Amino acid sequence: MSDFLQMTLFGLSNGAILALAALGFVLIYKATRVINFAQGHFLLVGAYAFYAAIVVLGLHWSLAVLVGVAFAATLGVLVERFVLRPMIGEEAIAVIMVTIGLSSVLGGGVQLFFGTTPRETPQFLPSGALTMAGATMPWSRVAAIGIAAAVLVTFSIFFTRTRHGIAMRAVADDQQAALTMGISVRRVFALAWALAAVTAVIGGILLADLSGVSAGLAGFGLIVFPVVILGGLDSVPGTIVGGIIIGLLVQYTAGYVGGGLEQVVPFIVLILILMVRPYGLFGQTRIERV
Amino acid sequence: ACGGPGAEEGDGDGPIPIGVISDLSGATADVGTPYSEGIRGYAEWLNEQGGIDGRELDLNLNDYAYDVARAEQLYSQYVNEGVVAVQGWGTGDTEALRQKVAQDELPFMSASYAETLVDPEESPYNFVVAATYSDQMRVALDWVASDSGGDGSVAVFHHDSPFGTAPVGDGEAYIEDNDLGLGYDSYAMPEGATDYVAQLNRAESAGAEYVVVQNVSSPAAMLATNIAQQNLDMTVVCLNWCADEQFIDLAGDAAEGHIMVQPFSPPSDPVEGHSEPADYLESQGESLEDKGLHYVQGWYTMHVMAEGIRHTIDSGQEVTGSNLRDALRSMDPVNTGEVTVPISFDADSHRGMEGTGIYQVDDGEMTTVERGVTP
Amino acid sequence: MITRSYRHPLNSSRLEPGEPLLEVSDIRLRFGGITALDEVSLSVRQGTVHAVIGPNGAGKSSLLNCISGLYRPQDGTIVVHTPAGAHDLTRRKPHRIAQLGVARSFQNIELFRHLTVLENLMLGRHIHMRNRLTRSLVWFGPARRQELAHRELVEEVIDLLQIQSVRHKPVGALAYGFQKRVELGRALCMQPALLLLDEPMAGMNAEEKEDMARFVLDAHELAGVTVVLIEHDMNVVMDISDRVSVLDFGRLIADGAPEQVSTDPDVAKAYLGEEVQA
Amino acid sequence: MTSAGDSGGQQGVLPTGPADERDEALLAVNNIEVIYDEVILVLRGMSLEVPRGSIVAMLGSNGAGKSTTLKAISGLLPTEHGEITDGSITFAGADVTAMDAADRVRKGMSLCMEGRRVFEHLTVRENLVAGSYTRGRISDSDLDIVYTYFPRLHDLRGRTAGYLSGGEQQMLAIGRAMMAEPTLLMLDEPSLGLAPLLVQEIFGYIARLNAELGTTVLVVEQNASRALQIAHHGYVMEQGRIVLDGTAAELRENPDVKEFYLGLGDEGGRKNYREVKHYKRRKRWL
Amino acid sequence: MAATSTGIHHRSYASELALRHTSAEKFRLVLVVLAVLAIPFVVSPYWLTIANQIGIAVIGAVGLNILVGYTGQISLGHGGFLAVGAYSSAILHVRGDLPIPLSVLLATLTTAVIGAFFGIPALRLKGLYLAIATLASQEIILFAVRNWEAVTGGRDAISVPRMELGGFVFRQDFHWYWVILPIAVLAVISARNLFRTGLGRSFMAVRDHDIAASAMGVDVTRTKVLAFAVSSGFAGLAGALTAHYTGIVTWERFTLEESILYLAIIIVGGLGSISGTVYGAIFMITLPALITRVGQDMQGTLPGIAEKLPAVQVVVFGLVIVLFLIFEPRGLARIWQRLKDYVRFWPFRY
Ligand SMILES: Nc1ncnc2c1ncn2[C@@H]1O[C@H](COP(=O)(O)OP(=O)(O)OP(=O)(O)O)[C@@H](O)[C@H]1O
Ligand SMILES: Nc1ncnc2c1ncn2[C@@H]1O[C@H](COP(=O)(O)OP(=O)(O)OP(=O)(O)O)[C@@H](O)[C@H]1O
Ligand SMILES: [Mg+2]
Ligand SMILES: [Mg+2]
Repeated sequence: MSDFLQMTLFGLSNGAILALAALGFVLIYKATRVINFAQGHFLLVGAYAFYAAIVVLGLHWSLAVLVGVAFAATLGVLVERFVLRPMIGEEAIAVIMVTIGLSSVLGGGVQLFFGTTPRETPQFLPSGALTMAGATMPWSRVAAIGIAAAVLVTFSIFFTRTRHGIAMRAVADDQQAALTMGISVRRVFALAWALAAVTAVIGGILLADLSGVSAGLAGFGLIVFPVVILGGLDSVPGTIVGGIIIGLLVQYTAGYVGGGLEQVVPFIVLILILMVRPYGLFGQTRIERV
Repeated sequence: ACGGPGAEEGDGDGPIPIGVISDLSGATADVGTPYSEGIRGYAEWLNEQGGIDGRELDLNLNDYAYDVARAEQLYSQYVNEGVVAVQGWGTGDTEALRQKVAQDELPFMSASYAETLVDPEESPYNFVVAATYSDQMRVALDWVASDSGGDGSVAVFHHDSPFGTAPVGDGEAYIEDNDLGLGYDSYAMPEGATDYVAQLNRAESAGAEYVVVQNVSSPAAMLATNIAQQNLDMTVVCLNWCADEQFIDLAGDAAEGHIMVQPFSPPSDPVEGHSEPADYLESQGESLEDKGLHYVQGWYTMHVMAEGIRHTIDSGQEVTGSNLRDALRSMDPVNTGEVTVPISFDADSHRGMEGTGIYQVDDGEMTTVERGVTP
Repeated sequence: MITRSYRHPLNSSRLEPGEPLLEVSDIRLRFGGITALDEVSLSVRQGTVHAVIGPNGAGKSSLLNCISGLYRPQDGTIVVHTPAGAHDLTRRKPHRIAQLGVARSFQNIELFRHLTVLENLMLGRHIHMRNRLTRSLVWFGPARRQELAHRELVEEVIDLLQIQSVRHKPVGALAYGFQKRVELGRALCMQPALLLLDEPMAGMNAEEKEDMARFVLDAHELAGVTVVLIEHDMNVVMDISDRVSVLDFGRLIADGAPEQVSTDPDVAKAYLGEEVQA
Repeated sequence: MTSAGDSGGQQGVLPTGPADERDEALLAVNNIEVIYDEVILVLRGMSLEVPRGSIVAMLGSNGAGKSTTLKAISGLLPTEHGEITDGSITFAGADVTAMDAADRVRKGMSLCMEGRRVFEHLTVRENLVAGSYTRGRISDSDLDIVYTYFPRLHDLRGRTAGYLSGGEQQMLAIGRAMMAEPTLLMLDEPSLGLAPLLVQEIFGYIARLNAELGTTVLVVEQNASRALQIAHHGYVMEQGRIVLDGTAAELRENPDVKEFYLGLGDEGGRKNYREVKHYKRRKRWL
Repeated sequence: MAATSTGIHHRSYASELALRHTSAEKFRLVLVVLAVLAIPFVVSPYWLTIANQIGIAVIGAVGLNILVGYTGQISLGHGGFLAVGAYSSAILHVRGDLPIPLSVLLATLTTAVIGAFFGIPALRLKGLYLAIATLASQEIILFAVRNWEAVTGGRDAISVPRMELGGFVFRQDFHWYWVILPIAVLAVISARNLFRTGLGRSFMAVRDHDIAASAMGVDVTRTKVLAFAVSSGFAGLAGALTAHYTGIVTWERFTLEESILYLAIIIVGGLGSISGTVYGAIFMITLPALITRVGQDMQGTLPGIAEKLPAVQVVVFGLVIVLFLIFEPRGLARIWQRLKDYVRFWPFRY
């Protein structure tokens, strides 16, 4: 029983971080209909920015978080301005390719500055562990759940309630028509990218706390795909549910079945669910009228 | 060799061309970089010393980003440039090039220590400079057997790849053949995981007290951290690619007390053989402590190759791939100043050594438990 | 009237004029809470131009979509008659319905945007072609012969619709009016037994409407194709249709000859308003 | 429908704005040349003036470049690989030729694009809110103006726009453009696909908007008889340039306009579609 | 686009259906053929390795373009299908003792069947949802390869003996060039053929508008599954050739990165363009090699840069792709087209 609880707790915390990482995809997709393959590298850059602020600049961790967030937001805006904007109106898949190129630039850039050696994590989340009913869970993971939940709820509200949220969705539907509404597609895009980069930094910082700062963080971007799709590409609540499902699924499979099956189980479940719900659990159906 | 047009053999008195395929930006760049720097450092140091019999080593060193197709391209380029030997890196590229190097008669050393490479029947031009993964596993199991008093249980946590699984089967066979009486299970470590708690739980339920890790440092460190956080009573035994300073740095306190099986002695345990790389690095304004043991590993791998070349020249032969192979097989064991046990090859076996060191993490340092242990 | 002769029959229905070709009985179609079609029944006879009119959102397009299998009505049957017998369409896949000779155009122009006019029209020939992978890969031989053979009918349609000049242009880059014509052409290339046209003249000026009306009438008069036509321009409807059905909020509120329907007070109220009849 | 029905009486009646204000050109397009994809020349020296407070109708056959003109005016060409290579556009005295599309809306130009283009996944209400983007925060009562003109939209306000019928979407598109409270409202074929009753309503509404709020309107329309009924001034466009212009009344009497755009025969009566000839006189003003 | 068809007049439908029309085009074709035949005699074995890798990439990428560019089904699973081809052919040849031509053929067919199976989600899924589902098939295939030890040998590589036909052993890239080139040419031509027939058109119809296609009588289900089968058939062929050409089959070669490389090839080359696929393969395979080359040259002149070089190379690689796509998102095929138009219409601009 304590094993089960143990796995559940870890599954939940992994799910929270997965959801947070997935949020970046969703933000960008929602506004720009682009899947950002560089999202994992945003995570990487964010983690290194935070690391640099703490270790190289010697800042207090709270300041370092601010520096990291500011850096990411700037990066997001710059990327939008110089890489994505010229691609407005192009085929989605060409845009995807640009983000793949971008990931290469970001990854190489990080290596240029920090080399290839993994770095120790600057510990800032509470150390120690929460023990209950025979299960132990580090406080840092508990904190991760809290932070992820707060960020996700904020964004859910943003999209359904605010004018800017609606504008973002309008742009996603029809950029030209949005322009004729005076909605600056550029500004919306810049906002989406900046926000996505910021969530990536938060995700990167949390992740770095759990697994260290190394080039490997970028790989996280791929693990997140099943989560994004399972929840529905454009649904913020979907990322939460998707994250938790996948997080738990991986833990249980690893714990009860093993044999490396946990690597494919998310994908198998993903396909099965998609066959029943082609737009994920919460994704919006594409409207096809003739 | 089938060098094709424009190929010039490394004969005469000119520099001796050697191709190096390194991972400097790919999936294993964290350890690939210092290893590659060690190779380069040795060559530069040797050339400063006047080379081999007045002839310099001309390294052509390139990054292949852990991409097999790129390795093939580079290899083909090296063949074209008339190299006499190649230093490779990973399991994938070493496997992919095995036939080609045999056909082109180019001795090939790599950092892939799989047991399949030591048999000259199968891989006539591959030379394994360290104790194979399987030998390291055997040493680790011997250690576990004695540490536990013969009734311990081992969980092997391995990378999910040919590299990771290379010693798994041999380990199991070894326990049986030698009646070590150890429990034995294996667990794949999925790429990109943020914890191994579920796998550890399973291992714990199976009664494992020892975790042998065949993986690189970052995941191994995460595993150690998980063990510490979960207050599990398990000892980690790292083989080769996680038996290094990075593991200690990353895992911090969680690394304390764990065991490492590592054929190359780390800078923190100075031996005579460390002085050459250390002095050289100092002259470059760097230090061996910073570079770590994989630098040493690269350095002495290149050293073995250079010794082979020296032997070829000394015996009045032209420096060609096949002559170099013969030299490597026939020369005296290479002494590495106690960095490793002496390294030697012969026509029946390209297993450079069997002995390896055992270290324990103590106060953030690798401290020597024993050197030159053989299974 | 100048008559033209055709080497290829554009009409594939073998029924006698006046026989019922399509019978829609009591179909009901709901989307969530909305009832798009409510017990609609109508019958289209071979050799007629049958207009369907009604206010926006009345369910006209939905009716067409039910006939061509794109929507599946919850209740009711839709039957197409061929000399071989009657076929219920409600449980058939769209492509199987197309194989029965039911061709259509769409309200918002649904052409294959990146293909040329010619390719779009050749796609109209799809149901008459045999497509084998190996033959296609080899090209020389049967595949090539088949392409050439079908090209002849396509060229005839191109002539009919006077779109020779844009044959090789990607349709996405064509002006709206041409696209409408291509869409009609694509349906004609199917050698339809029943031609469903969803607002073929929307967005055209008087002159272009005349052309389009001419094309539809050509297909109808010269080739005898049965046409179901949705159109908002009452002048067109009055002039070219033999029978008119009026839908309002998913219900059939009138069905009869054009003159009869245009004077129906319900129709005037729901649809025509105080439309001035010049 | 009640309020729109009232507007029926306004048809053909000239709006009542002060004459001098109307004479000043709110929008002037001077000799612009537009090229798509760097090779396709679509507008070849197109000029046009829209006096403040007036309704201007633009007629032209398919492919003449009417939509392109409107896109050029509202700055949408860059999104379609198009560019203005020559000429200029001034709005309210300022040169806007190179201005960003979104900024033009802020300046008071609003385009209701051809083919409805509603935001499919947004609800009707959210579409309207998106339309009011340039006005900042708005409250629900600000939507009422649209609801009074199009009561049907009120009933549909919670529905996903993509599932509306064609006519409903068209109403929504116009209502949405209204929400920006534009000085110049450009409509690209607003009657496309609408039932007669609605066409009548919409034109009545345009006339009313112009009369009541003083909104200047530039309308591209195929339904020439309707358009010329409410417009003060008209342009006829062929192959990328203006070939004819004049007051609405003048155009209504022009024999070519009569034949090609109003569908009237030589005797002035309406031709029967069944009797149109295969090979007709095809006159072009080129 | 509009400009491309001007100026050529045809007397028969047959002549119009030919792939090359003008004498200039035919002349260019002759030049290309001569160049391709001359390559192995003039370039170094290094470039010949690259040429062979390009040849194989062309085959696989043509397959992917059939699926993505022509049928509109985004796939991230191409690497998996290459793996199926490579493993099937290797296993059939090594364990089943089949002659290589037969094992390659069977591998092609096997991959087609498996591809069709993994294409089933495409019947329900669209766009990026499908893309991720195909990513799932990639992961599932590789998982199966790694764990189905009885058949695939598990995580270890399968070593494939050198190809021998009628006593002749294919040792060098020079020999392989003459194997790969004709197959690649055949692959390209048959793909071009496919798209001038009704079957190919139905693929494109499904891409542009599947609803309209079904109303035209196109069986969308069958077409999508067939597109997956054809596409994976090409992938299987490419994979099988890789197996015999490199003499080693390991799953590590067919990871997601491989899928992405293939996507990059068709996007950079031009979606829905067969010739673009060829340009794309040349570009994407040569680019890293070129960058390495330039890096090597710089190593001499700027010694300080040596350690930074790998990172710089990665950055440059990404940057080239980004800049390229920003400059011409419709790919190399489009650039080539523009160049041709420019020459044809020179000195008139429009
Ligand atoms: N796929 C669909 N999903 C949900 N509702 C739909 C769908 N298709 C049509 N409807 C609804 O069904 C009703 C009838 O729509 P339909 O398109 O048939 O109208 P129509 O008579 O063709 O109108 P118009 O003249 O404007 O084209 C509308 O209320 C519409 O919103
Ligand atoms: N994005 C584009 N790329 C290339 N050519 C285009 C583009 N948009 C329009 N064209 C071409 O420009 C010409 C004018 O098109 P436009 O849409 O402005 O015509 P229009 O007068 O609005 O016609 P309609 O009455 O059919 O709407 C057409 O020949 C069309 O093919
Ligand atoms: Mg309709
Ligand atoms: Mg238009």
